[in-house]
Amino acid sequence: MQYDVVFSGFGGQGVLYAGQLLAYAAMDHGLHVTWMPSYGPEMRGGTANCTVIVSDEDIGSPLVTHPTNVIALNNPSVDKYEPLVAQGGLLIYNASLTSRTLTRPDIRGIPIHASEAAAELGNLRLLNMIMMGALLQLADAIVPIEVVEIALERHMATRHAELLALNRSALRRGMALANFAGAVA
Amino acid sequence: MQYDVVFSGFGGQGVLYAGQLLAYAAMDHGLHVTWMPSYGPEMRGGTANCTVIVSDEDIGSPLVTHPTNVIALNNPSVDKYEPLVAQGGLLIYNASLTSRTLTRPDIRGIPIHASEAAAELGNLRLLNMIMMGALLQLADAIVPIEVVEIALERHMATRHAELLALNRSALRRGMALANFAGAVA
Amino acid sequence: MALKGRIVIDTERCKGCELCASVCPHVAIHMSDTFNAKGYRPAQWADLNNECTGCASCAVLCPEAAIRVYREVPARAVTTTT
Amino acid sequence: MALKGRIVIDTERCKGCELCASVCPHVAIHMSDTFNAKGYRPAQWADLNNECTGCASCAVLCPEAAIRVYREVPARAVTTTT
Amino acid sequence: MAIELLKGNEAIAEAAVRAGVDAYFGYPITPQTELLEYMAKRMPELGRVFLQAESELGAINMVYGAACAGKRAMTSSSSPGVSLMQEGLSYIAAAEVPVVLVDVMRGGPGLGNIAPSQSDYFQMVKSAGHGDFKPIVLAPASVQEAVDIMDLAFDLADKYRTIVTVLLDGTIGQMMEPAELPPMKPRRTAAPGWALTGAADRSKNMILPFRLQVDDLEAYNLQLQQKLALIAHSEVRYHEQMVDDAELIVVGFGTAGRIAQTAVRLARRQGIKAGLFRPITLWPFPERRLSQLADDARGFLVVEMNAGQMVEDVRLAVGGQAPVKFLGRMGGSLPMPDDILAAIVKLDQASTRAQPDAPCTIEGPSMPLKHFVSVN
Amino acid sequence: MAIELLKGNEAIAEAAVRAGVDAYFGYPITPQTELLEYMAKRMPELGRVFLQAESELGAINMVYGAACAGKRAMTSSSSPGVSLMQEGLSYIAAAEVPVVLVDVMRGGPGLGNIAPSQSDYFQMVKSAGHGDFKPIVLAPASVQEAVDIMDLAFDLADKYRTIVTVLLDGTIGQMMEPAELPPMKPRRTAAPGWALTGAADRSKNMILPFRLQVDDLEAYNLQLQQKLALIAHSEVRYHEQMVDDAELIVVGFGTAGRIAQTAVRLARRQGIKAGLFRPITLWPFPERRLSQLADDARGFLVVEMNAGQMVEDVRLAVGGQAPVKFLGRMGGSLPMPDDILAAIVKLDQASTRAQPDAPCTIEGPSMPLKHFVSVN
Amino acid sequence: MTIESYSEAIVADRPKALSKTQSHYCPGCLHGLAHRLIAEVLDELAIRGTTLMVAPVGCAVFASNYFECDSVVAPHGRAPAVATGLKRVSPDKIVFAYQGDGDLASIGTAEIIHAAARGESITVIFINNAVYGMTGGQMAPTSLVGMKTTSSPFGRDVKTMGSPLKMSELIAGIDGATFVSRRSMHNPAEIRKAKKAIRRAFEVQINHQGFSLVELLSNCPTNWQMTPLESLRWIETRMVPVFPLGDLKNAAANNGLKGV
Amino acid sequence: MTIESYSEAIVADRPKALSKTQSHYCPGCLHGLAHRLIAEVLDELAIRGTTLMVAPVGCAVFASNYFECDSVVAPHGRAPAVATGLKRVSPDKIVFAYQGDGDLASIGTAEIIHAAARGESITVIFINNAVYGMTGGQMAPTSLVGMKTTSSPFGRDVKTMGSPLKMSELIAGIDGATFVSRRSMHNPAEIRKAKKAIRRAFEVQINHQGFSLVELLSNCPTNWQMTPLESLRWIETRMVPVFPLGDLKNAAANNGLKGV
Ligand SMILES: Cc1ncc(C[n+]2csc(CCOP(=O)(O)OP(=O)(O)O)c2C)c(N)n1
Ligand SMILES: Cc1ncc(C[n+]2csc(CCOP(=O)(O)OP(=O)(O)O)c2C)c(N)n1
Ligand code: SF4
Ligand code: SF4
Ligand code: SF4
Ligand code: SF4
Ligand code: SF4
Ligand code: SF4
Ligand SMILES: [Mg+2]
Ligand SMILES: [Mg+2]
Repeated sequence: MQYDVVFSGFGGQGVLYAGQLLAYAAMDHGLHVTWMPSYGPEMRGGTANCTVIVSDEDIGSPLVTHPTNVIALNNPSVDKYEPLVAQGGLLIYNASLTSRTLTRPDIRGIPIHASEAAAELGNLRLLNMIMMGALLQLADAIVPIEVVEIALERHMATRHAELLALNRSALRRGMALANFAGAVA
Repeated sequence: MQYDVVFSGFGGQGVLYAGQLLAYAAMDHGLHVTWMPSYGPEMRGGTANCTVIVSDEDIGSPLVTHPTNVIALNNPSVDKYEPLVAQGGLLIYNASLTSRTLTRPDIRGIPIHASEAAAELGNLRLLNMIMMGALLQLADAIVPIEVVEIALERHMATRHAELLALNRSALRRGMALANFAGAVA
Repeated sequence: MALKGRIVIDTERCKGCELCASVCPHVAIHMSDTFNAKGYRPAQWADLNNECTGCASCAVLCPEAAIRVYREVPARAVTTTT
Repeated sequence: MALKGRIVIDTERCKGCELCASVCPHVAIHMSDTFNAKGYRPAQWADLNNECTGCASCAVLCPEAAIRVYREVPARAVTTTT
Repeated sequence: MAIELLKGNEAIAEAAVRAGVDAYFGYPITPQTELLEYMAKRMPELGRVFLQAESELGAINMVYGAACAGKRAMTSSSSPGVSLMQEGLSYIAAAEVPVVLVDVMRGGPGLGNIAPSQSDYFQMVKSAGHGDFKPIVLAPASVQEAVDIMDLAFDLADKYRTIVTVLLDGTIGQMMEPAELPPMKPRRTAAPGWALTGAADRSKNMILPFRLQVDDLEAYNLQLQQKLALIAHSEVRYHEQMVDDAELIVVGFGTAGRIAQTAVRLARRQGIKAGLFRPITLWPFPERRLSQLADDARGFLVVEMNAGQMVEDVRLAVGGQAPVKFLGRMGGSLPMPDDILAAIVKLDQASTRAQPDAPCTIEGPSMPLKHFVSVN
Repeated sequence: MAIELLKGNEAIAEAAVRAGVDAYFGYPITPQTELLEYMAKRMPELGRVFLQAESELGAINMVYGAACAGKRAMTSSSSPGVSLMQEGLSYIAAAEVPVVLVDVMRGGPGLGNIAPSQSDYFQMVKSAGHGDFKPIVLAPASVQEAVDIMDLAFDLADKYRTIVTVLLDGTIGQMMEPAELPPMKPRRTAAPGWALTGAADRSKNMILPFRLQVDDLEAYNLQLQQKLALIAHSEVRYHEQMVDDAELIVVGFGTAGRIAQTAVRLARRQGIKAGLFRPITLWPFPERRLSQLADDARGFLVVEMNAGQMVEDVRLAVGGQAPVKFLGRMGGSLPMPDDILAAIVKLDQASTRAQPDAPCTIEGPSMPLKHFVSVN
Repeated sequence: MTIESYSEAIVADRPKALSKTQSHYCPGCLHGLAHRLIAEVLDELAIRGTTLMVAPVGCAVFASNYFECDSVVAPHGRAPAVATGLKRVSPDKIVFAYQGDGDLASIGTAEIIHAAARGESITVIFINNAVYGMTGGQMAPTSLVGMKTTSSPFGRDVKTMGSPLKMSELIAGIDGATFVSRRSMHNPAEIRKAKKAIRRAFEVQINHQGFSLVELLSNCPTNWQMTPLESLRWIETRMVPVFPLGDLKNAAANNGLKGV
Repeated sequence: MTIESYSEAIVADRPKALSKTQSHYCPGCLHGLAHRLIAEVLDELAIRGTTLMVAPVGCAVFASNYFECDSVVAPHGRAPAVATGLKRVSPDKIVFAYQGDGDLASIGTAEIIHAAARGESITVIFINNAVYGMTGGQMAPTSLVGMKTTSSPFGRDVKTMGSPLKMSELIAGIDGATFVSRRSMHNPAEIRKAKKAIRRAFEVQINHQGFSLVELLSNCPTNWQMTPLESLRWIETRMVPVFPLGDLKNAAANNGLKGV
């Protein structure tokens, strides 16, 4: 089985980092994985994004035309990806920074007030972890949250206990928010 | 029918000029002709040469591996071309500047004391015209001497009566010398 | 009293670099709390003390050419021509 | 009296450029009338008046490094060492 | 060594380091720059040479110089930069010194864009400069393969005293994938006999990328062609999957090849007997193997991220035995598995061995005209 | 106009002048230099632009600039210099401005030598730079044809807003032959609408050799490919002789083609039904006509002054219908009529249509090893 | 009786030669400012309609979008050659090239030096931000000693990477160069001088006085990893001492032909 | 009693670092002389066996045949880059590049300037004969004003072709250059000074003091269409006034590290 996830947002919102975390977790979990960023500082401005593909066999294309799962951290990302998500796909978006609701009926659109939640947790930079938590909740077959937590510790610069704890809370908070939002949606 | 002639000598001995003269004459005579120099100042020193091909049909290669007629104005040219002349071919060489006799029995080797003859005519630069005269005498089917004389006047910078006269004498002198040498050889 | 001035900032063009604000001798420019369409917090003219002289320093420094500066001029000549 | 010198010209290497001849203060170099194998008229040392001092100007100017210059030196030191 | 999640460009750089590269010279250009930046940090740490050249012309000629000294030297660049290296590459080929070049292709022509592309296949495989020569061209399709290929690249370069180009596109350069790095090789200490190391105790070495005499240059070229023939005989590499019973063979290199693999799997699931043939050496091209496959195959589909380049080599190899169709995307677009699958299905329906030329038009999705922006 | 005895390089220059070239930019390199020197004298006399650039990089970019102004601009060079022009050529192709390049090839690779060669066929026909583009490549075989081709070159360049390369070798460049020059054309006065002439009374013109967005660049490339397809459809040119009843077709371009003509005549005198096919446009390659000829021919012999380049295009065109053999000389050697004749005879004996693959090895005379000088 | 009455005048505004298009430059990037100064000069000299721009490869590669004049994009570093080609066949047009420091001082060294040496009648605006902006902050020939960039992660080391290259001084030393000036954009006063220099450079071309070049010290907040404001301070305190400001050559003026 | 007795010493001879091979240079061409001076210096400094030469494309393309040291031929103009590559991986070797004026001052401008800017530890011998010798006498950037060449048949016109480019002055202005000297070879006295400069240049490299370059005013009797003797007079009377002789930079000496 193959899962694909696009993380999209402003540069600085940590989308590349979130994607890498997922990639590490998948790798640790014994799966095939690719992480592919939009690249090149020759393109200034606009959104940054990355595509993570997780699979139990060799991965062909590291990019997808119609992603199954999209995490959109800002309004432009919602604008860009809403039309692209695969039918029946998942679009989790940061409702705190999105001015509109979705229009496509054939996808699962999940609003998460992630910026606010991050602010509540005391650090806006936790935004990406909150959204990651939401993803794990809603597309949970990708990898178990425990694997992601271990990956956080092993591969990312989050070995310090406080940081790790914060990130973990963010993941859990994301899961909880998603659980709620998913139920509503 | 196709004739080929190689003119070879030191730079400055007028080999390229002589070849061009023959080419003009052939052209005026309604024949196909190509003139091909050894080229490139990237090769300093050594001999200069050119190949003239005259034909009554389109000319393919402007170069020949084994020339039928060779005019060699100096010793290095004799060294270079004696082994290359086609069987039965003609090698007219400037005996004034050649230290040896030919060794191949299967070609017509004609020594002309051309530098001396040029000196006698009062101008060493007539050397090439003397050799040209010899060529016309010995391979006369190429073009009649009259056509060459007209070409001299028409195309080369020899329109002045004195110059023209001098060149003509040189041509005639070459023919005479060749006639004699050819008879001896 | 110095001549009075005012500026108009094209807030959609503004990228919130804060250079204009930094250079205004009268602290007449502040950064907005809200975002423009491009996601930047644009500069706002807030000449609270009515001190803007139309010196144009802000405009001279603005990399986006987003500021127009007006300055009072004695009007007599103007009235005669138009 | 100045120290005496002499030169040896590698005539096969010489290209007959005449530079050595032009620079010799004693006109001790002349161009040959005959040609070498490469077709050049080489320089010849012809120190008719026995004036060559081994100043080496000719050699210094020779583009072909075709000139070797000998010069007399007081021999005593030499005799003691060899 | 452990499996790590590695970014293509950086993994290539580290693999070169472990293969014993002595000197890196380069000039920034997207999407290759991470390679240079990695070297900028890593090489000085190891006491090896890193130098940012004034240009790609400078870089290739510095590499030429360092290689002449018998050192393992490399550079990397992307399409426009590689165009600037053509004269230098031709000199290096003529001088027969070993050099490794990593070319992370981007969209062209001109400044094009920085998106992944394979539009410089011809530039590397047919004409990496003036004159009759060919670099060995290796085309990895994953980060792991790129890592493995670096060691091979240096070895082949040394073995044949030739240029080895590692040709990839921005996808592989920018992607992260799990991969395992090889252990650090000890650096070569003795210089080869031909290298410029000073003529103190031996007769002088001369590295001369010319032969002014016609006969000499012909002899030299014949000898060069013999070397190339030897390489063509000994160094062909490719990857194939499910070709044994395949009726339709999909051919693609690098990124296009790995994407095609997904499409081939999808086709198999639909019951179409498709197989994947992915050349790893683009030169020498695996023509013999392809020609064998053509004995049985009903059709070939060549997938490239260009307007159709390697397809010519496939056609030459297949030699008219079966139809060879082409699917291409340009300008940075990737040919997606679904597109390839559709083409496979179409080919499956159209082609029979009896009628190798049955009409079957396969083209890259043509762009809606609204996207089109004319030059002015 | 009268027939004159003209030197190839100078005749080309004068023909360009008469075709209305507005500006020439170039850099000296043998065996092309007479062209530049002729222009140095002629262009200022006529009040037109001549400029010796600081390098071939400079030259090609000056040509780019002048062409952007809507002027007829040209440059000329030889193999190493053309390698240096590859980036510029790719930009020009992307910018779609008309430019004429004369490439008088010499022996390679590297510095090689200055003798005649055809070893840059691939460089011009397959990859004149990075990215998917192709210049129109015209290959004259005589001074007269070179003269005639110059006018055509400028017209085609303008018509398609493309690069037109006139590809020849030192033989034709250096040779004198009788030829007739065309009359002087009036120079174009009105600039085309896309040209940079100042945006005083119209909206601005932008010449942009890039499209950063993937979709845009793909759309752009598709449009470029459409243009190339149109050229391929409309502008094929070739010369053939005695092909109507020919069983064996000798294929060669430029000098090799004209020499082959002599060999074909010799073969006919021996009763061998040989014919000559000489492509004049190397791109677009006359593949359709060759493919037609392959319907009846028993075999093809490709003669080139290189290690075998155009032979690939011949093989692609013939598509396995008949054997395609190759005779090549390198390093400045010319394939002589006798050598070609011998190959024709061999092919005549070996090849039957029934057995297209009957063994028949034809090679350039291999050099005695004593001529061989190793790199160091 | 005197009646005091005031009206309002516009004393600063977006110049006409500048397009309406929103720039892609990072916030605070002075490329935009340099564009505005050039556009103001084009307006003031009324030459927009006869001006042809050669844009570089670098962050200013989109400059064509921002100027209301005809333009072409040159290969990286080759703008002076492209400008030469344009100008030679369009002597009645005003041709200017816009180049970054990687473009002009590194890959394009030969082209700029020879354009100057020929006294090519073009104007070059040279944006020196001591770094390769577009490709993500690599070292440029003008990077300062010790400066950390993505390709000099331990700082620019004079021993292996040399000292900053002062292109304007080099070019001023070439006979063919008529006007060479280095200015900065770090505060309004300097910006006003920079504009004067740009104006003078174009006047040199208009008056057929030869080659003119203005180097503008600029910033790259993104790759310098500074706020825009910090970047201006950095220009002033770090760059200006290495790249002294002023007219390095004003030959035509010296010839008494025309002053600034 | 004093006995006067003399013996003979060799005071000038063909240096050992020069090969026995006959040169291909035209009669009177000073390339051969420059070769000899370099070879003498290699002998005197005893560095022949550790010296690597980078030969140019130009009339000196065969230089490999004439020196008894290891060598490689660089593409036209790129000798400084090739030398850089060699030197960086062979810091214990002496690397020198030999370049003509077309090579160094025209096509290779960027490479020489950046080698100097990096303070590359190499030595460059720059043969300025004001013309492209090998390709048959085209104009070089160093051709004199009014000089007729095959590519400036009406004489070099400053207006369209610019003035002679003074590369040594340019390079001396670059921080990375340690020793830059221009000398001539038109008479024995100047030749002796030229040799001193060459020696100093190699010493700079030996002492790890940075980049060194010696420009030698040279001739091209063939393309100047003069006798060798006339060509020396032409150097003296025409070239020297345009290209003044002397040490243009001697930074290491200024630093008190080592004098000439
Ligand atoms: C031949 C070539 N080499 C490299 C590049 C990649 N490249 C694009 S812009 C650039 C440098 C930009 O730096 P600079 O000129 O200083 O402009 P800035 O972005 O700083 O304004 C480089 C190296 C290219 N496009 N082409
Ligand atoms: C890329 C390239 N362009 C042009 C040439 C042709 N070429 C060979 S040598 C030379 C110039 C030689 O002049 P210079 O450097 O002054 O050396 P000289 O022969 O005068 O000593 C040129 C243009 C070449 N070989 N390669
Ligand atoms: S015009 Fe001057 S005073 Fe007014 S806001 Fe701008 S900087 Fe401040
Ligand atoms: S300077 Fe311009 S862009 Fe920057 S904050 Fe002020 S108005 Fe906005
Ligand atoms: S050494 Fe001096 S004096 Fe003797 S021949 Fe030479 S130049 Fe003349
Ligand atoms: S200087 Fe040398 S080459 Fe010239 S004539 Fe004298 S010995 Fe011969
Ligand atoms: S990267 Fe630097 S130079 Fe480029 S736009 Fe951003 S700030 Fe400006
Ligand atoms: S052409 Fe000139 S530079 Fe070359 S060898 Fe002859 S004289 Fe010397
Ligand atoms: Mg910059
Ligand atoms: Mg020269």
